[in-house]
Amino acid sequence: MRQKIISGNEAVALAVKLARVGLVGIYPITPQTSIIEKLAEMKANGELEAEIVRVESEHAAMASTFGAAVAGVRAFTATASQGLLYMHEMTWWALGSRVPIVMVVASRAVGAPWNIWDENTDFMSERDSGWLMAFASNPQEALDLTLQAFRISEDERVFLPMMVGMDGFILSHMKTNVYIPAEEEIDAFLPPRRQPYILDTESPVGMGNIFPPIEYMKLRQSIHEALVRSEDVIREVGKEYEKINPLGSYSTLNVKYKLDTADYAVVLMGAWAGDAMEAIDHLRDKGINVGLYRIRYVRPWSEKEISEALKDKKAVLVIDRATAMGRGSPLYEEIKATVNLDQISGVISGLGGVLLNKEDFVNIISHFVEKAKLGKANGINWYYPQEGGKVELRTPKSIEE
Amino acid sequence: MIISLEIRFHGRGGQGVVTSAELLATAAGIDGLWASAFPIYGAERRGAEIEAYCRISKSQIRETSPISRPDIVVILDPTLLKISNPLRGLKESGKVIINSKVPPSVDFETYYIDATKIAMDNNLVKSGWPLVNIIMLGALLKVIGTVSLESLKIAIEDEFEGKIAELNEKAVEIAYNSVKEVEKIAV
Amino acid sequence: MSLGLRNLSKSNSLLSGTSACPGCPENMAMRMVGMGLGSDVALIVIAGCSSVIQGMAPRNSYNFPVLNIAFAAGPPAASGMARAYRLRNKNTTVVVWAGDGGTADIGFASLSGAAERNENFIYICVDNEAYMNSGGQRSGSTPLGASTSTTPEGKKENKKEMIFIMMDHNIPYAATASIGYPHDFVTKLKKAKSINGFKYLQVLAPDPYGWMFDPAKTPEVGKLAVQTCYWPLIEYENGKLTVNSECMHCLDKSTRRPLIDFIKTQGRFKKITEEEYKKLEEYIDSMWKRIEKMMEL
Amino acid sequence: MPDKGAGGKTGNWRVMRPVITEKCIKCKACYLWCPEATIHIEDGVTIDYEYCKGCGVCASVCPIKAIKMVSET
Repeated sequence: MRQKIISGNEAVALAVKLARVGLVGIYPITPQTSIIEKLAEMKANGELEAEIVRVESEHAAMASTFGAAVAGVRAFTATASQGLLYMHEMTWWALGSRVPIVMVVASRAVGAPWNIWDENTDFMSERDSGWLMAFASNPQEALDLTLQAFRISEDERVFLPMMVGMDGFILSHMKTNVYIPAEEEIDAFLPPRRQPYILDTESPVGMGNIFPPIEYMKLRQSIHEALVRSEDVIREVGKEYEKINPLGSYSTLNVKYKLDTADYAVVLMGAWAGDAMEAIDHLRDKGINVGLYRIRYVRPWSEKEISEALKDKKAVLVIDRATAMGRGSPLYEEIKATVNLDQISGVISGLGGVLLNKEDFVNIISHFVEKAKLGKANGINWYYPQEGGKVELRTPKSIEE
Repeated sequence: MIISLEIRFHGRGGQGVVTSAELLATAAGIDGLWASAFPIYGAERRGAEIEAYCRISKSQIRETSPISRPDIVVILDPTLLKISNPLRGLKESGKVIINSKVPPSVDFETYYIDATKIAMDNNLVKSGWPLVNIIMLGALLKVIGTVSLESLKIAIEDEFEGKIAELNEKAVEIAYNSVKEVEKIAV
Repeated sequence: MSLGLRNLSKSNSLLSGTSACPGCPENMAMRMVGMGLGSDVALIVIAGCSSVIQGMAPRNSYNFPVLNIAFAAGPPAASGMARAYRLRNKNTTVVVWAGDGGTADIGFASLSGAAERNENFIYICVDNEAYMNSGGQRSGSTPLGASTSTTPEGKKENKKEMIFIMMDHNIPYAATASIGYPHDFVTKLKKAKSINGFKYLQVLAPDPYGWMFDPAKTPEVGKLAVQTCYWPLIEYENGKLTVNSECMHCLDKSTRRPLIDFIKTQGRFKKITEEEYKKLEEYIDSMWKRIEKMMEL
Repeated sequence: MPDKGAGGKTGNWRVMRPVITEKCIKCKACYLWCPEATIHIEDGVTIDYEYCKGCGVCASVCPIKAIKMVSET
């Protein structure tokens, strides 16, 4: 392993190269674009052997990736925001076909109005599609999860496509230390591609023609079951990957920080986990007994891990960088459905590029703990970083002392 | 406190502010340190005010938010002092490194270097603008002392090709050796 | 009397007992695909009658590997598939099998994209001039004056001429065919197979139910379309346009068989007004003038 | 997998049955256009009534009218 200062997007591109992907379907959309630019550059330099299809839309990006995958080739694509929404029909199509595919989503707000900044609603909108969905919290994890995704997706106990998300700009464009596995390590880790069937003239299967109702329903059930079953595969693959990156902890789906000794738990996903950890250290020093539970796998949703981790907490605070309109926010809803506690409250923030720092998390968490002590930590709040602030990108210029 | 050094870069779109922060991080990485660099993204336009951040630490960096309490502020364009407040949030013990012909009067420990002149003297001009971004890193390195000039040169060679790399390496060394501290005038 | 069956591949691309309506022109065309391309073919079927004609999984009436896919996804999926086969050193001919709605309307962008990239596959538009699978709604390929379930009063606009649009993509090969002329279609398929890059074929598939005529007459209507110059049989190869001998009489207005001989066979034109009929004639005349001009290039 | 009868025993759809008479000159036009691939030419010209839907295309394309459509009832 060698260490380099690279961005999240470069890290993903390197993972794709290390995975010896055969075909990449590419279509630009900010903030994902530098992934595909990097891959195109590698191809031009002769560093990458993969076919690159420069398609005319995200719908086509997924379709071309899917076409290659069905025909027996390891395939990858990446997108974000409107692109993921435009691709939505094909993400479902690929899922129903049980074909291993890996996609990276550099999460971004959804229009209208236009907003190019970070938000996880695009990613979360695919929750019911049946894809495996992991969300990274730093560029290293984006690389590690992308590599693991190929292995998990191609495991015969799974055979489902997998997407890896990361916060747009915040991770996609942040340059930081990333340990890059050696080719031999990944070649040993990632066996040649396996898939449930290969569509070619040697085995003239028909894929996707009409299923009778009962058969269709059985297929749907089998997908659900494979998705649930994938939990064990993820842990198994994660454990093995820890040999490649000893600094990463992948033997569980989700990640605890000072949680087991905590009375109060904060649940969230993505890049701001780092800032929240800083806040938790600060609050712990002040005697507030709080810990963090970071959701890394949105699908499969590990009922077992999550309820075990949170069951004896006095109260749980779920912070979402996404909305589930009319119901609040996705992680909040999911946690409420998983954990049987009297006090679960939610905070929605960070939408459309609203940035929170350590102080914001100190504010949010201490407010939550105060409420919880009164037995009133319930319901959803929308948090704006400034007192009385509006939904505007908080540029540093407006940070007051 | 895990973060050991937080540096904020101020400049104008087109001056290479983001590249400065990234090259510093790359150099720190070569020295075996942890580092992270990122800008605030938006509708960047040539000439418009822009800032970028770099954190350097001996241990893993967890924060991903913009730097609001920097240890060091690097200002690529002295006129920004008049039109905005690049010094906001700077720690009391913080330092300012500024591209300026003359010693500016700032209430912080301040270092100045005429990066514009160094750029012109060394033929580092692009689209009519002197390329001061890398040069400022030479001055910064001298002031912070935690990242080596050698590593910065490697980072420059990695980022640029041929002549531009050569010119920048030379200019960085000049800046490293000629940055000056502003003498505090007792009030 | 010889129909020259010797030159046709014996490959049975269609297996009896399909879910197609009796007299289906798409089935005729699919059989001709086998006769022209042989058996080393992978088929991508986009949403349309053909998604149903195959019958129920796990069985399939198409004697090829078949990938069924959503409307706009055909050409990009074929791009990925063709490249995957190349990576795997396979010579399999990839064919996209699409209707006119999937071609001229919802799949237009992806078709154009794949043509512009000159992806190596054959795109076949089986043109029955409406969304027949969903019950005969108007598409961009429906001709002026034709009644459909969404234009009960008759369509007021001319047909979108996909063949010209595809020629404008400067692809190596584009051609039209009609199920009324199997040998011509088979010959064009064979040629398409031998060419590297993007190939576009548009085959007229008169639909007895949507067009409202006796299903036994499907081939006959396919012939009449050509004889009355409604449907040109043309071929575009390396920038050169040629007209089939069956259609040479169409270049001269005075030698064309009256359009009415084609129109009157179909119930869909029952409401066509005299003015609309004239407009349709004028449109066909302008199409042939355009073809004549392009032949000179 | 490719299989006959994926759409069912479509011979049951038939109302009119095509019958090849002795006038047949084996030109195979019916084979060429049969939309259901139910006309076989390996051993004379025969019709697979298990799947023939009775559309009448064969009778219609026969140049010498050697195929008759007769009622199934």
